[in-house]
Amino acid sequence: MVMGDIVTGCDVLVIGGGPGGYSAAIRASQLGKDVILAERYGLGGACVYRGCIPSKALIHAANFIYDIKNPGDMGIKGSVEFDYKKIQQWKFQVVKKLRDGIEKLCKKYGVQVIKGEAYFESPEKARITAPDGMISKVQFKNAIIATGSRSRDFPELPVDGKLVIDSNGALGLMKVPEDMVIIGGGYIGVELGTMFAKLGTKVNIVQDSSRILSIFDSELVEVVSRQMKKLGIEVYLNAVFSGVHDESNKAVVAISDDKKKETQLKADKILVAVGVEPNIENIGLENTHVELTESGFIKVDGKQQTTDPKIYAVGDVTGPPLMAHKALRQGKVAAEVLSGLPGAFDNRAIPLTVFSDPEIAAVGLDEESARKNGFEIKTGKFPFRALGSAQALDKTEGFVKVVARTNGEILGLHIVGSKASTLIGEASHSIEMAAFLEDLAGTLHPHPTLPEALAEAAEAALGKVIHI
Amino acid sequence: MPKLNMVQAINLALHEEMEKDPAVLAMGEDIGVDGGVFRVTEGLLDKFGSERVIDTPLAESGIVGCAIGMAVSGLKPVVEIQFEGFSYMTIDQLAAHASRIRYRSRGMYHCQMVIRSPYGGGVKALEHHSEAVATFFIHIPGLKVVIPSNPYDAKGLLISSIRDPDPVFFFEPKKLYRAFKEEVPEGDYTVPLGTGKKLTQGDDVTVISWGAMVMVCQEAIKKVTNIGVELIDLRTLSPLDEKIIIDSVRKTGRCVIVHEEPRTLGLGAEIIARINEKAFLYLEAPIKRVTGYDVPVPLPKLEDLYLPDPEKVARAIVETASF
Amino acid sequence: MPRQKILDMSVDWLSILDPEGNVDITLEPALDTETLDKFYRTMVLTRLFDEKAVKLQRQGRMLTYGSCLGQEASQIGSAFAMKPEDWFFPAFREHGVQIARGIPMKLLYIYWMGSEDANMKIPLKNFPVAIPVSTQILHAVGAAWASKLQKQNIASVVYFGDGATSEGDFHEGMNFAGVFKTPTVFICQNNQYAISLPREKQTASKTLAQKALAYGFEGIQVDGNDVLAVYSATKAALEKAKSGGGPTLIECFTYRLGAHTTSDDPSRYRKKDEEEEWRKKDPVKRLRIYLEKKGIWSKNYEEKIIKEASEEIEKAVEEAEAYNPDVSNMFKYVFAEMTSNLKEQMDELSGFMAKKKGG
Amino acid sequence: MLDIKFPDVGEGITEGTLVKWLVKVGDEVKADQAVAEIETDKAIVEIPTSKGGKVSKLYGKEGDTIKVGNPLVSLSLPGEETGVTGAEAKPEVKPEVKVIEAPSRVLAAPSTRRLARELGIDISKVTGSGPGGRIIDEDIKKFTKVKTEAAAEVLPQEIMPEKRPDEERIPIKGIRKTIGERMAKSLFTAPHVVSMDEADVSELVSLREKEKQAAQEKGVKLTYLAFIVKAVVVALKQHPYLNASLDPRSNEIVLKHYYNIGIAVDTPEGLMVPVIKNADQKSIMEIARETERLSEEARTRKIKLPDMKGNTFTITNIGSIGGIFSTPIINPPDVAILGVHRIRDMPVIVNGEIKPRKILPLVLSFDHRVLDGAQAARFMNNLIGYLKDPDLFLLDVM
Repeated sequence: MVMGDIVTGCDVLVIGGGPGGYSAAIRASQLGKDVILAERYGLGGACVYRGCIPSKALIHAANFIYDIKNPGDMGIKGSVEFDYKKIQQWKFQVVKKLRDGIEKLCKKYGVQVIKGEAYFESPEKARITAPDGMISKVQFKNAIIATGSRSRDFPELPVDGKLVIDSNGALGLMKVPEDMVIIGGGYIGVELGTMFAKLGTKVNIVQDSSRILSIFDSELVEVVSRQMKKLGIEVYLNAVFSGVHDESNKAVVAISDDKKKETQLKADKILVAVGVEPNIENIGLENTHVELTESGFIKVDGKQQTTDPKIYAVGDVTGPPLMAHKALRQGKVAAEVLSGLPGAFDNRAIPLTVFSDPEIAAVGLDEESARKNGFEIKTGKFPFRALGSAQALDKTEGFVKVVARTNGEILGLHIVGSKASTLIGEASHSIEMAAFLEDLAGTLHPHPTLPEALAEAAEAALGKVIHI
Repeated sequence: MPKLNMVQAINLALHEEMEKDPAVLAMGEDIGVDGGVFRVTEGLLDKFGSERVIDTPLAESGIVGCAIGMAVSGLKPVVEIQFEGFSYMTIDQLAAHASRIRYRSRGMYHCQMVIRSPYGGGVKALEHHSEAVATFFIHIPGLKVVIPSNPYDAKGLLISSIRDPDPVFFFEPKKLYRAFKEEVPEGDYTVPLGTGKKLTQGDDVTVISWGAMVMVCQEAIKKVTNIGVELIDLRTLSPLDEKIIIDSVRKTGRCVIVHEEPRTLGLGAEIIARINEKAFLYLEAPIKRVTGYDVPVPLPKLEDLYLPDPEKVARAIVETASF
Repeated sequence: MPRQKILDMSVDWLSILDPEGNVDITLEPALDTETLDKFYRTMVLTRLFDEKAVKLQRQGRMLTYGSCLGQEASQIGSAFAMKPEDWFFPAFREHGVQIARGIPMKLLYIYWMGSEDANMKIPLKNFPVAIPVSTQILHAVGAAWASKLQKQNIASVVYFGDGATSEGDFHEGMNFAGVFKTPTVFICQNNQYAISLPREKQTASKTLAQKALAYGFEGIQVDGNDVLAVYSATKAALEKAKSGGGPTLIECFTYRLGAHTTSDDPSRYRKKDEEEEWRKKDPVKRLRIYLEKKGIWSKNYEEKIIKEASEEIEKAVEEAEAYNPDVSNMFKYVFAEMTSNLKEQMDELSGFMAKKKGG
Repeated sequence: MLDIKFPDVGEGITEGTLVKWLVKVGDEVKADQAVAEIETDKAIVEIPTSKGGKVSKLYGKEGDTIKVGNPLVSLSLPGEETGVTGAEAKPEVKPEVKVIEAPSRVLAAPSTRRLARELGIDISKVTGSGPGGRIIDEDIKKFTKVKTEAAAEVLPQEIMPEKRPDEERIPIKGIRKTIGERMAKSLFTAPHVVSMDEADVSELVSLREKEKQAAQEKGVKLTYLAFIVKAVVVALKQHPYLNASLDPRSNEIVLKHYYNIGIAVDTPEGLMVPVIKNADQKSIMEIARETERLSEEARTRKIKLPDMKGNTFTITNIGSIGGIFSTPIINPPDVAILGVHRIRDMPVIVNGEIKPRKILPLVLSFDHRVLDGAQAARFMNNLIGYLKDPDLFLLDVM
């Protein structure tokens, strides 16, 4: 007449189906483990639904439109119109294909996916509550927490999904807003601000500190700031939100800068992009021995183990840098370690990218932090305008900058310019392989292509560059 | 080869056997449209239709009684009784008729049928949903009683039970329904009835158990160091595999029996009797039983204290070994 | 004399308060404001008690639980027709009757959180919950029969579902009640489902009520979501029973809005629009409209009831969760005198627990 | 609730005396604050608490000896007094908290780092030979060899004579290694005492001559050893302390009511000791057959591990090769071992006259922690009595 609670046994319970989660689940299953993956919403997590993929798709569309409208003086005249709803549908198709792809992979490798919210009842047992309320109990030998992160709320401007939206909301808009105020000058604010500006929106960015994209080398950000001005984006630095009221059919945002100067900004939409916080609430951590770092992320060691010997944690929930590629790698490491293999997340370098215009990409230490770490360094800088291919592609803004120790060991590579996000791959590989300036300079890059700039920058640092 | 849990293994056995033999049919409460309250009969209705997968009215005696009529007319019904707590209503038809039709008709008629039922405690359920009633049925001559402790045996034993010409009560330990997965081959294989299985080798203490308690014993053995434990899973409670018990006890001279059924007249008592008859001189310690108590299974707040657990079994093994 | 018809019987349908709250004044029972307020307050309390139990289960603070959502009228209507001294035999879903009969909610929560100790303090004439389907029917007939033999002016009322009418015990109980004209009222809450089996697959009979005719007494089918109809029918049946008129079968035609239990998934066997149809016939909503017309119900009346009910429920849950059963209860209530074998096993267990705690 | 234990302070220290409590019940302590002073045989050590919290209990008083691993202080963790609402109180689980180390910067490619992990080497200790100190695979492999030699260097120079051409070096491994270890452990833990005697086995010799042929037909090589095993077992039944072992953990002498006799067998790899289980229930023929089988299996390395376990008393027959007496080392967990030597013709005075008699030298090594000389001697006299006229103990065996 009634079932009672039947406990399902498994080797590994993975909580969260984002990049960290699904890579851990599939890898563990490949290594012969009986894996259950619990995901609240959809496989692929924030990355596939409201992060990397949808934003890059829309940014690509916006760039495409902008480039046609501004062909430069190459003798090409273009005019373009677009149906933003159809672009959104195309974007959703991209998202759907990727999610279905991950679902097929899970099925192929025998990962049992349960839709629902997981909650630790003890260090060996968890409860998964499905959307319709049905509860299933899971007993596990190991668990991997991959619950990721969510956008941090801005107390003065609670997200209501109509006027005040977060990045997820912004990516889902069906109509390009006329006026948009963005609170927060981080990579989300800059990327989405640039995108909407290219689609015709009047964008104002409000940053409470003295610089936007503060984690990057200021020289890089300089180039992007110049281009943003050209796109008509107003950036208010050391500015703080002080209020909003309605006026006719638009909202008016009041901000004040450090000199108490008040400014009024019109806005159909206010995008709040003030950072992210880890999803560590109501998953029952208090019933386990998992401890957090001071900044509230889950404490893990190089093998992704938490302070609870049975439980691992991967991805954004373990702290910055909050990058999908870090999560993917950590997922595999966790799966290998708990299967007894000698995995470890010991990467020397994690590349960071901003899909602004032009793009920024960086890996390793910049000048400032290299010096702070006590290294004597030498640097080399090579501007794209001195590169044949850049000229041929009519994309000459930006430069490559290399930071190396005096003995030539490369500490950091920083790029701002066209396709920077693609060039950083080689830079990351160099640092990972502990390459020296000679190695990079000595590598033949096909001519004429943008990666040549990397070798040129290395030669500049060695004092033997010829093209500048 | 796929890894299956016990629910999936039994489901596979039903699908394959019904595919192979059109005379086999499944009947019981909520087994068709709902696929069974534990989803054990999932997918049968779509594949074999409502003539061979029958959602019956709510009447245990009625179901078993009709199944007897079907069995003697050449069909091979596999009846599901939703919970062992409701099996008492089947005792009249099983004890008075199904188990002795071959005997009464001197072989003219026989009753080839299987009664399946989820069994035993440990799932924090309501009254009548965590009982262990095997003794009632072991006592019925002419009725076989079978209980698997893992998915592989579950499939093999169920197929043997369905093909066995005499009635078989097939208990499924619900605590193990999804507890773990193991390799379960597709296609035809059987585990013979009436044979126990030695899970571990050891010369110091023989531990005899079945159903959900096998896992408890395996946990207990981990807690016990430097004692060679020989764990036997009976798999079939009636007819009893005497040989495997006697051989082992003759070797070790010490024996612990673990079952969740109440202590008095549990199968443990019968096993001790047989050992006394056939291996008395080999005994070096009194045989110890770790069982449910002689009380109705309490509701969940006290259920865990009622059931044998690894700690109780480990203590019993150590006491017997150092007698 | 050729073939001729020798038996011609019929079954009535009774409905007084329709889903929109309009009442048939010819059948409207004369109930004072205080009684109607008691009806409504208890039905709301039952629904909130029930919803709280399901919520507790979803948080892992309650074991598997069978909701009585949608059956408040057939339970409270019949309960208030009974006298305290009448026998009440529940199945396992009659939380509304238990609350109406004054059983403290704390005890109900203690039972459904997994301890039989709750039954120690439940007032007499309220038999403990019976899980095996239909078995309690025979007990009710026996109790009524005893009261008849002892010349007591009390009746017994037994509750069961449509599924129970297929069990042997139902037919044997009805037959005994008919033969010995026992003062028994059989309340069949036909909520259309026995887990996944719809009522039309449970029996070929057009109604369940007509089964009483086969055993020589009256059966009536009542709109189970109409508290007035259920009350009237039960009251009449009890009066007949206590005046020697014998048993009656009342089929309350209602609907199990929730799942069979918290481990059941109704979407596997019934459509959402069927549930929507029955939600329109909600027993609490129609009584509210009726009370509003009579000027009893108002917005803050509703808020007051809900506030009081919620507080009472929170207190009951708190006390229930604090309750820890005594291990010896497992052994004390098997026999009147504890046997030596049981004493031995109790000592064995407490010895084991002491050693385990000592580590 | 968290117990702070007396941590393992190293150098094999197992206990210490509690000199002074540095906190009292109710004190609020921060993580790593010292809570007690304990004197071990190395030094007076201050023991810190690993976690902050309120001291709720002190285990033991000043002057008590406290074993490593036992609880010293129990703390109630912050936020715990307020008690946790919700159904079950937080389950009282001993937290095994792991320390988290920060990743270090190392000049090596991912594949090299993985190789280091596979070989269990801390890569940060390896010096790279690549450009600018970059670590390459060879550095890792070389590091493993260096590590073992480095350990060797620790020995002072003069013990390690330089290698001489006329010396052949055979590494100690396999069975040789285990025998060495077992013998060293046994000798250095059990105070060995040896008592020697001789038995006149003339009767036994003639009995064996008579039975030898009959046994041969049954395919059994009837050795004296089989008779001796039987005699020993019968003697052991009267002297249980020789058929026992000492349980160091519980400090108890364990008398064994079963008789598994180990037989020392010389094999190419070295000494091995197969065990004849329940020798008291076996006939002399069975003992002979089993001894032969086990010795053969031992020599050909086919013997199964269980057949080398469970001995309660051991007999070593090395003497048959040579030597009059020896001092055999006890085969753990036994407490005694009987050395049997070659039977020789010796002149013996039998009621005043010199007679040629067959004399069997016997040596008993025993663990003086369990046995005294007197008990050993009484056992030897019994045994010698049986060997002197076999029908005495054969009767017992029928």
